[in-house]
Amino acid sequence: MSSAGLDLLYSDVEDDLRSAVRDLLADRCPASAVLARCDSDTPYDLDLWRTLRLQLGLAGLLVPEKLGGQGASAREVGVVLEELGGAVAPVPFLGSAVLATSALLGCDTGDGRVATLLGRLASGESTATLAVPLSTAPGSAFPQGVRADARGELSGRVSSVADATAADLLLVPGIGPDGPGLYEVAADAPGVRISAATPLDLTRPIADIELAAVPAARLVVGPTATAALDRALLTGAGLLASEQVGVAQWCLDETVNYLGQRRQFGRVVGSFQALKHRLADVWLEVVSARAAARAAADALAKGDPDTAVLVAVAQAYCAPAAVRAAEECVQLHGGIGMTWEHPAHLYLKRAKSSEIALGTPGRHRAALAALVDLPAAV
Amino acid sequence: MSSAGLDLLYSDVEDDLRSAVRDLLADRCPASAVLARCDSDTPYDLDLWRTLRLQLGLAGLLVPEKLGGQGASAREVGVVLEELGGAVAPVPFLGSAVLATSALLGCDTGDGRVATLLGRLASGESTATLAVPLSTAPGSAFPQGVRADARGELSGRVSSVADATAADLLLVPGIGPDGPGLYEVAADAPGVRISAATPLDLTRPIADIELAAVPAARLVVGPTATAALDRALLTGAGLLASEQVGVAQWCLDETVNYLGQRRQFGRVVGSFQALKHRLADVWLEVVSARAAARAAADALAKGDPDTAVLVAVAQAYCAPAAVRAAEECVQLHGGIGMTWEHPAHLYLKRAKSSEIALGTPGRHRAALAALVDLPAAV
Amino acid sequence: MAGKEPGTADVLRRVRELLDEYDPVSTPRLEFLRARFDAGLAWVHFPPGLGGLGAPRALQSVVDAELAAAGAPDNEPRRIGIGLGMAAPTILQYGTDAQRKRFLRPLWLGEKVWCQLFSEPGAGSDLAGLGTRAVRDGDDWVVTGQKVWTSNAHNARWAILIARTDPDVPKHRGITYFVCDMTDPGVEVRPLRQITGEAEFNEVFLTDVRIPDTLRLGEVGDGWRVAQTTLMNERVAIGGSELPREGGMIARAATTWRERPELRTPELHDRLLRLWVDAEATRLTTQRVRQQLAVGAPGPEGSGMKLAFARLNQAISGLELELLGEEGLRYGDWTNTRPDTVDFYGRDAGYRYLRAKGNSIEGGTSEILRNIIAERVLGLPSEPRTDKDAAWKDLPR
Amino acid sequence: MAGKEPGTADVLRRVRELLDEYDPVSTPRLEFLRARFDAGLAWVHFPPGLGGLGAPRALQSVVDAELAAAGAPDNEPRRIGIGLGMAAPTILQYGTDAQRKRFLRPLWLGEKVWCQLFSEPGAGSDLAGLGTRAVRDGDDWVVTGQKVWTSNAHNARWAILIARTDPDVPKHRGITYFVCDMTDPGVEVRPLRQITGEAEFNEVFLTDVRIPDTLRLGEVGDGWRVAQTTLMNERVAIGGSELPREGGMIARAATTWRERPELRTPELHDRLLRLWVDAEATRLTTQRVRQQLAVGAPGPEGSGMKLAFARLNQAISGLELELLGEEGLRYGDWTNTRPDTVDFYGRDAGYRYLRAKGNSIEGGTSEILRNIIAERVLGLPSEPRTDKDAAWKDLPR
Repeated sequence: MSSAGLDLLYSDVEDDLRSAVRDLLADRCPASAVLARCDSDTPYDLDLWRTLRLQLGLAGLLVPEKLGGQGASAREVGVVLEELGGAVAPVPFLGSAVLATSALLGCDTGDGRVATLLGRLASGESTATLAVPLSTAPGSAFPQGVRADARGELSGRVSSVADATAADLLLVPGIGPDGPGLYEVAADAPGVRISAATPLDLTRPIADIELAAVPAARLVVGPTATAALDRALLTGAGLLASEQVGVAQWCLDETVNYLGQRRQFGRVVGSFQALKHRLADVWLEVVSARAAARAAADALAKGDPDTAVLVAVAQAYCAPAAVRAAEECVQLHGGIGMTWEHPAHLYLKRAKSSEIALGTPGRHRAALAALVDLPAAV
Repeated sequence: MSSAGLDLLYSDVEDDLRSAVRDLLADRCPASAVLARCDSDTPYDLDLWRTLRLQLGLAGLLVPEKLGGQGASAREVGVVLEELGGAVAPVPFLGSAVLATSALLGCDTGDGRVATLLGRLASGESTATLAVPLSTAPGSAFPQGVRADARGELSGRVSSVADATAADLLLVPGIGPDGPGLYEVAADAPGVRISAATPLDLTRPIADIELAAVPAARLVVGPTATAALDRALLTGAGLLASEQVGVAQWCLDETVNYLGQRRQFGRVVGSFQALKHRLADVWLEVVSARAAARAAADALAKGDPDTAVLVAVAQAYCAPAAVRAAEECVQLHGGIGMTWEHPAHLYLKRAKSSEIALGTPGRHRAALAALVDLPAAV
Repeated sequence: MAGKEPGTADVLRRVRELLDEYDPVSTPRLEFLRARFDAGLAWVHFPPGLGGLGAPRALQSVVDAELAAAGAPDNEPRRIGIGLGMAAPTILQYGTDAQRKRFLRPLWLGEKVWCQLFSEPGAGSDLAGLGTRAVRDGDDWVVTGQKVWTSNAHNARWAILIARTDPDVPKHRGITYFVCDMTDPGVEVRPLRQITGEAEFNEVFLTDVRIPDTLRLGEVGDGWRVAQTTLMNERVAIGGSELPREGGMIARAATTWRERPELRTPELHDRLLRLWVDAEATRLTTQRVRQQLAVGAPGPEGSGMKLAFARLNQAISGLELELLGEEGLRYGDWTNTRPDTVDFYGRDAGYRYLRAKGNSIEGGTSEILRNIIAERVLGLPSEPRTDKDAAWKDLPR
Repeated sequence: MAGKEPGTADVLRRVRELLDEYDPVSTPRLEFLRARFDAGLAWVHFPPGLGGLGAPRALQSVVDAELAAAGAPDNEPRRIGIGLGMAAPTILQYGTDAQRKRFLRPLWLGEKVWCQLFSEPGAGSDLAGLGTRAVRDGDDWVVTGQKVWTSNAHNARWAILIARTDPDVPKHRGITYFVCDMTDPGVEVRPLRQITGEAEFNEVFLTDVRIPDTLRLGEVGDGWRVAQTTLMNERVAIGGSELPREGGMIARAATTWRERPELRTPELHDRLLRLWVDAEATRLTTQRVRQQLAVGAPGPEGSGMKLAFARLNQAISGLELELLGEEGLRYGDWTNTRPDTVDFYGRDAGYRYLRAKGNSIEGGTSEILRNIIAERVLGLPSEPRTDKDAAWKDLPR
């Protein structure tokens, strides 16, 4: 319970990883490029995603080396997400390298098909997503929207799936004759229809998936399927906190920079005490969010029995911290923060959307109530 | 529902009443005197209470003229409470002139005994209190702690009753053979034991009442008794909002005054922007609290069908507004606000205690949920 | 009526006469509006001859209600809000007789749309620091500079404009107030896309725009004072609208709550109730302000209402997205359109959330409003200022 | 050991040697503590001969844990916190060899209690504006003035004191730092009753107190810099204590919640959970700060911890009173007592609520801490200052 054994710092290797990702993003993913892409037909930066996958090998961080991955852990993934969040980089990392990969890792990795899929994801050959609404919280009931018939063909609908339009491979939770299962579906299989939805968060596309008697391979069934899905959602929620830290830190830094330059009333605006105090409060939240996100990542990495608590704390704390940082960023930029041409709005949309993703703060607090024995009123 | 017919202003008569009370309190009830009394054996200022009762006739504001009162309304009582709150005046006005009086007014005022009691309260001859814990919210279940036997003798215990040690007359809700009833009990009747408790709010004493086979007269029984009690609690809660406005306004004014004089860093402290912005926010809450309290008082005065909603809004809004104003008062006074010799703590204790009195803000919000059709999650 | 302010009875009589003479339903819209203006029922507190009767301002709502009940057309006040709310009171207070005669009637009728050229990229909260220059040239002024956040510039015939006419004096003293013809060839209007995806506002580039001195409002160098009238009216307009209970931003959240029981959670319940209480308290405060105005005893509370509504709108729309859950991940439409009016309630929750962010910036930021409350209402001292006495041209920028 | 910093193994060996030589249970308390001090195990990061080993500071917790596990007596750190936390590091850094030898050992042993004479009624947040005067007279300084908020003044043998030795220079430059003998006849200590009813602090009146120049700490006029060491250590001490999960103020609220189901409501549930999350996030942040310190890479996060704990303590204790309902209307005891230590958790909720109000004032107000974070951590510019260069005597007061 005391989490005294947690390592909340960044290792040297993690610092190096951060630098590599940051340098790449600074070069390839400036705010202007991200903004321009929002108005285009290609919301994802697939070139960047290719570099991250093939050159830096980031898609396989969670995959054991013997299956072709990096054999790293949630700690390293958290560092990458901090940087991707700080750049609101439009790549399907969360859907593929976190959610789908974690779901597969929850299956029997000795199974040849599972191992093959993990190998394809780790090598960067494939991009996958987990076909659940992005708003699904860990601990939710197994989704009932997709049914598998006796021949294993899937039919049904899943809405608001993150990163589906970038995926060639869908991992679909479905209810079959033997109960809940996780199914492998090729995105281009007959009967699959993936329609892009209009997302609040312009830099994380979502889509609705319709399945009409789609041939699918069942990867796992029964309680293991339920556990694999929940593990994926828990991992996703815990690591999303790191992304939120990246978003919040960018918002704070950008605001401090702007207020250090903008002059009004013959003074640098950042010298006004009311604004300084608000930024000090944002700073304190970002600092605390970082500790909470680090704790969740380390617990996930170690398989700590305290993981569920630390993930719930991280989401309950980091999600609103990112929203607040982004809201203050827009407000303290004044008019310019309200314009489309300034990137602040991308971060606001990411922060607010991420607050809903993988469980709202309220959902995570409710989960915590059960975990730490603070029962609801009856 | 639109409350368009509410009068939220103060009439000239009400302004005159305010001036009279304010002048008296400025003269007779300075903070130094209130503070000195807190360490004494006489927590009430009974001389002041006598003047308010006998000279200004304030105990009878709610009582119709034909019963010997002023025939005024909750509007005027609200004005008096604003002033009493602004002075944290240690007088049993809330217990006697509001709670006990309202309970009697909910009985059959054509009944000779009820009329006599109201006359005694209105004339200032008697001081009464309603024997319920001060924390009781409107809409609570009828209290079960006191039982009446077949002969009408009361036995039981009621804790944390406001203004009981100043009262010669207790109005006791009790359960008799015919159901709930309101009983008249002389404070000095055999079997009555009133023990002063140590209150968080030094300026509003509370006491525990024990009754052992106490002879009592039943004033009302059955649903009318329940309704009379609830009316008293609703009236008390609605008017307590006015007292909270008085507390909050004092805290704001005192803080503005202090910060306008105190110098640190070669500047008047009130020129620091972070403090100015916080006080602007407090001001906005006080202003809004005043409108909410006025609405509740006017609705109570008119018997408006919307009264329950407006009372719940007033309590849910004004109670935290007063706490915040008092907390900011202590904080922005710095060290001096933490000392016993400065009166700020009296207001903090009153504000925090009043937040619990007659229903917490959360209780009033829950009541509102039912009144305005915003049902709880199931 | 001479010598005595008209009362409710006088005003109602006028309304009846107007309705008797002009059938509100069959009379062509503009003809009815002209007759209404000429009957002094446009804005009853304006002087006779300028659309008013010199009556108490509070009586306007009586007139509006009577005419609406009779089915009379209105002047589409939302479409011409800047003219009605800001230009008109300023022209009334500072305009010459000729200016009043020329501008007020077409403004009220909605024949000529107005916009406001105040804010600049470098002069937002510190509006008095503006850099748009107006140089005297014979009977004209030649104006060059850039303005921003101009609603309706693309529809407007006229603008109210403040520009710097003397850079050698302290900033508040070198500003002059003009009426600017938006059809002047030196005026270029470019849509300014905003956070919601649409372009509700514009940037306006002024290049050697010629404004005759007859279109100056108030004295040369007195523009800051004139602008205060405009700004005060703007904030009243933003913060002071009358709402029924559960009107405004809380309405949609409450409706969603009632209609979608599956979305409810205990924590959202209490948060919704808190905001419902805040909305009701703010509404009651607005009502109290109106009652004070109606009895001629305006309190300082009005200054706080814009601040309160901004906070409420932001908190409620943020909650609404959380309440909607999965639907909150989606947005209606990012297409870059050019709406003429803002409709908070007809669009999706994401739009409300984003648009409400502007409520604490437009028309005076919440930070500036807190300064104003602290200094003008609470009487707290202003901060040390270094920019008040130096010549504008010498200020650091 | 010479030339190389001792590591965990060295320190543990020392602990074993101490325990072998002095049975921790049967050795008289003071004798054991003296032996511990002399073994360099008092504060291992202090130099050899002064109770330390020149070891990394992080190893102290290893020593403390080992000795506690062996049942050894401690030096009652809560009772002598000001000496340990503030006086000792300052004496170590600025004291002469003679001063270190004289003061540190009895201080650590708890034989001599210390207090701190910094704040004044007119110099709280603006501590550098202090007015207590110290005038040189031969080998002595003669000190006159008033100090306030002095814990333990009535038990203290020694005080750390800052006083103005030169009013003709800017305020930060005319201050000198002294050790003051609290038994001097010119020292008068009066209890200062506070909001909780008790007198935890004192006012201290200094009238012609004679302090020999040998008790000066640091150079004449350099007292402000010396005091920074004291204050930095104070804030670390206040904000940096290690807590288990659900330690600190949240513990009592959570326990009450578990044990008293009849008090629970849905809205209090979510508020409690929010505060539980905040408490846990803050605890993790403190843990991260300690880990940074342990690897010799201190981050700026430490500055925020006192701010965070003040806010948490106030919010949690406020909630606790609401949760208790009727019981929250009552208070334990208003008797004016003089406690030697503060025990938040052993008393009633009303006490916690009131005492926690001081958390955002004592040891640097939350406002000052926000200034420090904004300026020193975020690098935002300071506000215009008029008091930095003027002579102290010319400042408005």
